[in-house]
Amino acid sequence: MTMRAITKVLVANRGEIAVRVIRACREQGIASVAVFSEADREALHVLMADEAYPIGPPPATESYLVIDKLVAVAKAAGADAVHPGYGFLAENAAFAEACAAAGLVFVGPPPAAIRAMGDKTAARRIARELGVPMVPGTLEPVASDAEARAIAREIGFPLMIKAAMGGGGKGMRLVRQESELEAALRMARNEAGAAFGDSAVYLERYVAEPRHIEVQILADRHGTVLHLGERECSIQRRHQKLIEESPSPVVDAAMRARMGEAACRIARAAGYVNAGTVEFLVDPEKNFYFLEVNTRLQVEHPVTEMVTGIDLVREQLRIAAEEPLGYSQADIAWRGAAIECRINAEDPFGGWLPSPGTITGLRAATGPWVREDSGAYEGYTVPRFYDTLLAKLIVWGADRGAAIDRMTRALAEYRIVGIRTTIPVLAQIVAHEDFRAGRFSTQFLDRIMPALTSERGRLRSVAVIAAVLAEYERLGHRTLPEPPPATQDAWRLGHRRGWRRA
Amino acid sequence: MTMRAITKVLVANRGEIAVRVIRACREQGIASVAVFSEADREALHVLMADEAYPIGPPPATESYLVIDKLVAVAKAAGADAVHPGYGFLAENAAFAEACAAAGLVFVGPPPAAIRAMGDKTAARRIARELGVPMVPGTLEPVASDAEARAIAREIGFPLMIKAAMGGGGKGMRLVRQESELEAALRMARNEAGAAFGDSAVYLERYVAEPRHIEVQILADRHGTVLHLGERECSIQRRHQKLIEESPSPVVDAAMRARMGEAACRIARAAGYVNAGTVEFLVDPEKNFYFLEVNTRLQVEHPVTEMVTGIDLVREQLRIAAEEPLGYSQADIAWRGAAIECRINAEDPFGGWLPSPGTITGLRAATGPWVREDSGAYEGYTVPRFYDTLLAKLIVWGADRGAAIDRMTRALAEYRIVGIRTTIPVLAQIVAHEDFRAGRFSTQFLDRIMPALTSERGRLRSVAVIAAVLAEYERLGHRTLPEPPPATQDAWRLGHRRGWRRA
Amino acid sequence: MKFVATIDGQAETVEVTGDHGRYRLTLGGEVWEVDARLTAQGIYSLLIDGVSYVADVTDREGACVVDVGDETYVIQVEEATRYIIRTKGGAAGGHAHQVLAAPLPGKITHVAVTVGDAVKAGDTLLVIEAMKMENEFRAGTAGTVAEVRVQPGQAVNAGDVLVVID
Amino acid sequence: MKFVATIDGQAETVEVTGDHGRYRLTLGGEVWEVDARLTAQGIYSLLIDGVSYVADVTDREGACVVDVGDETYVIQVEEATRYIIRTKGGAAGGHAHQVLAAPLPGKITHVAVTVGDAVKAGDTLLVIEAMKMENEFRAGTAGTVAEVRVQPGQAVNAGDVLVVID
Repeated sequence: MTMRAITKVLVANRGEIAVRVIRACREQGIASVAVFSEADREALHVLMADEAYPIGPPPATESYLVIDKLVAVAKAAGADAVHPGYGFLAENAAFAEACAAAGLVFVGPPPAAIRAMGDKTAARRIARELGVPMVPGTLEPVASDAEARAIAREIGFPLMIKAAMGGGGKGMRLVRQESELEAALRMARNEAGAAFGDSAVYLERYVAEPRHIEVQILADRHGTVLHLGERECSIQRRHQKLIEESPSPVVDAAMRARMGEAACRIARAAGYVNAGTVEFLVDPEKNFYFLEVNTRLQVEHPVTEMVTGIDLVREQLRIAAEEPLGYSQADIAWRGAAIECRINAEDPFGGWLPSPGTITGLRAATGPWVREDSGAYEGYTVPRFYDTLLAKLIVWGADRGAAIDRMTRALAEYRIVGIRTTIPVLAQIVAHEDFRAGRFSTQFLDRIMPALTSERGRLRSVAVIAAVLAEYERLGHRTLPEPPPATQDAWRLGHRRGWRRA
Repeated sequence: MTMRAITKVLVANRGEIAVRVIRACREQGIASVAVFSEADREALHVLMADEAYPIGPPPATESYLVIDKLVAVAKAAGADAVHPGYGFLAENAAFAEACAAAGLVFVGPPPAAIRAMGDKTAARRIARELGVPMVPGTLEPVASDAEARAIAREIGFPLMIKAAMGGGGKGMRLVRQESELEAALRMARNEAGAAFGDSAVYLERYVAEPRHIEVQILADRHGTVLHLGERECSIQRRHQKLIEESPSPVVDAAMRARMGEAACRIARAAGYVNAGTVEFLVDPEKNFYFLEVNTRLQVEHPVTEMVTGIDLVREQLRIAAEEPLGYSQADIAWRGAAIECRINAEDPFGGWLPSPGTITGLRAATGPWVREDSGAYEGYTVPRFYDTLLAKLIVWGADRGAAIDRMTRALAEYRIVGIRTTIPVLAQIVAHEDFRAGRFSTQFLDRIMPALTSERGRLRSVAVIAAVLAEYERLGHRTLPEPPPATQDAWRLGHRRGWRRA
Repeated sequence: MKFVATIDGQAETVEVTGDHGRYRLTLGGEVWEVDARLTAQGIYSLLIDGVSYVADVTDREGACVVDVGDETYVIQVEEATRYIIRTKGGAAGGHAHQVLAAPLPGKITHVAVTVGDAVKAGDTLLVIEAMKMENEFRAGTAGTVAEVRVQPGQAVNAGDVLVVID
Repeated sequence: MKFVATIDGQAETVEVTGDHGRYRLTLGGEVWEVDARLTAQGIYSLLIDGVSYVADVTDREGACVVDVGDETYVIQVEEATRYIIRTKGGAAGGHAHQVLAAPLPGKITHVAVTVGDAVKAGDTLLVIEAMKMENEFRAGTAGTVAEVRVQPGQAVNAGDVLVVID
């Protein structure tokens, strides 16, 4: 069935997603070529690939974002295809064109579709033409601060600044009042430039208490366009997703069909091919509004894989090889519920500050229905140059409650020593009654953080109390009751997380 | 719905299955109590349980097989239920009775059902009454060597000796001619006694080139008896399973229904409750013959879990709590294919000799659809007193081919240093064309081992050649060609397993 | 009996009364009623307002290492008199400088203040870019900028002093 | 040029001829045509009968550690003359004892021979129980049992001498 053989893939990325692509290649008998900056010589994707080549200094703008270097390495290594992962050049039409010009299959949509959909403002114009509902805002990037100020007054505050070429929450800023506009524009542009090599941003009206729900699509070169259902991605901090799940607790079969149909309509209009994601805002009344299209694999693709049984990276490679999907919308079935937690090198109770450094201890969660997609290992030093995502912990359960219980167990097993990670806050979110009830919006985490932080403060006080009582006892106040005889022989692990609380 | 609350479970086992049960407990908010012999103070199940208590010296006959100690610890710790795992006392009716007498819920079938089915000779009598086809042999244990010889002459050689109270291949011996009978009886009885605390054995005619296929059943206390399809367990060494999968490559929907119906009929006749397995031999013409019932969770239960989405340990606990299953046979659906590989501390190319010792390095396989159920960790010392199973590597794929490709990838990622394991032979079996084609019987591994071993011998010769050439070069014969310029910057991992072979 | 517990560089006074497992501690202006029990070597079971905590207390080079929940804290505990002698008056004796040190390695992308500026609590001092994040750092208290030791584009290591406020 | 490679206690003579990446080696009575190439520091690419092997050769305390396929071998390589001098005649010079040492720790459950018994290759000598397995050990060559150092029930450590056959 293969129309265009793919035998060796250059993975133009790093971290867990590079590892994910390398694994998919290996499972299909395809050789993999890794690239690495000077900061990544010991990264896991380098250790796992069949071949690995250096591409320059640590800053991404001098390595992972340099199109010429990547194409040159692909050609020199004899690769016949390039997988861009997510981030970096994944939504860069010029990169897709450069690959095609060099005779390399780009594992992603055609450059025209990337241009039409990847540029958020252009995608909004298409959605408007198709009559898909969307949030008011600019249909073009804003050129100057002055123009931005004028448009902002029209839209009204609060509003959102978003990166035109971006995704993953980078270059996104909420602006509550006009006085914040200039600083927010500067930071959004800086982040967008560093992350995507393009600092263009646009403005959009802010919707209060929305959910962020997105639809996975797959389209082959033979006219088949399918959707694989939705992902709920409302648990965010700094506009970046932290926990995702599928299905969404608020989407039923009818709504899934409507959102899926809208997503496929947009994909067809843009001549879309390969895997993509159509993002929607959903308001408390369950109305959905088109937001943007991500013309690539998403970080959170595993939750869709777990409920549909479809290997999205495998499908990406098959589609790129010009194979037909070979199944139809009616063949897509959903089973159970899947949740993904992002384990980032960040200090959740220290203002989410990045936490680069050496991982001196790592024990991952394993066991039934627990999946770990990781770019980290014990002894690995997390460099300060790239994003904070270390690993994704994914669980599946027969229903949402079972998946939450399993995630609670898995987070309790997962231990990373040496750097701060999001694990403690993930454990607290998953244990939160509103999370279990499915009552949340994208504001959820910001709203509950003060309470979570004060709970952490209480834990700190408990630690001080324990330390003081130990010293009190050491000084001769040996008045603590003896252990009872029944448990004298018992050995208890004091490091348990979460669920032991009475 | 719960009729009898279970809040704290004593896990009367060790190793990966104890860890499996502890995880299931934690996911349901049930506290777990581990027990450990003097050799197991640092075992993973001890580190993971909520509480852990010592139960005596290393030999299982002085610790894990001592009913009084286990019941006393369960009572002292305030447990309200006992999960026996597999092996040890899992199929011991006296243990189930002792638990009941102490007011503890035994997570398994009622003592009468264990007696009726767990005793292989009694089970054979029931199956005969129900008209389920079976292999000719004794319906009672053989008392003396003299009696055995007389019966053996009746059955004819070759024949099988099997442990009456056993399972898992322990106490099983093939006898090709009468002169081997006495020694084989002695070793089978020793193994059976050590493994199950009962050295009774029986004789059965030997079936040539059979497949070992078993059916998983679930029965609640409210009259519901279901089957969850079959597991193919024909890849064995020393009559012990090494690789299992579900579905079997030779079982279609009609045959699955027939085998499932026979299994449920036997379970109903015995008043069976909880999870159990009905084992069959299947001949090359796809006729199936009843072999025995295992009145417990099987080592290989995960492959059934992966294709059905049903958490068998969770169901065991629910059934023990007298909850109804809440679904019917029509609700059981199978998706894709799952394979399990047993990673044992054995030297497959050194006569399968056990390989106890310290694991100095361990990197488990992870990523999409890879599950690891393990009792080992880096730094763990495998004691010499218990069976060799360290971990189970389980994968799921959309079809059998995808599962095999994924297992190949996962075995290549899995690395254990410090002791010998079955990983190298597993990798070779999974790569074998007959395995991929589904062409095998329980004799498969014995038949291909000589070829696999000679391939290993070749690897050893290649190692000697590489070492000699390195020394040759060191001594001044620097005649090896320089690395070519194109790959000069490349970094390659020389430790790749399996698939890199040209 | 009074102790001083030092955690993350902050010294806190803790007063303990009670015995036989029932204690009253004063800490951070709050009173804590604690039921404590040593369940095994170094493992304390604490009941506070009906909530059960298990704390694992070990000694490392004279400091207490406390594992509780999923966190590990390193805490220096001293009898209060001894602490006061050692520090010659304790933390209260020093002059109230506010020093912003880099909490992580990264690159300065923006400096919002110059020497002599008056700042109030919450004002942005500078921005460090690390791991593709722009991280803003703000003044903790009001004061006057005494030193600015970095400029935009400069790479900094964790611990480098960036800004001093008097 | 002749070498002696010692692996798992067994010494094998290896003869090498050829250069510039094309070699002929004689090893264990077989002739191997090898195309060898050093692709990076210590990493050899070998082509043998069209099959490609990647071997990683490193030095550890004077011995070669070779990683190939999924196996690691520790091999002592010496130029043949030097080996003969060091061993004063090499392996062939010794008397042909056959010593059964315990390859793993366990418990002796059965001893099938006594001193003076004549055994032939393949005869069972004894059984060691370890990890719930009964592991039979057999005579490698014919001979007479000279020593039996263990009895049933006895625990043994890896390396303990169990039986000596003359």
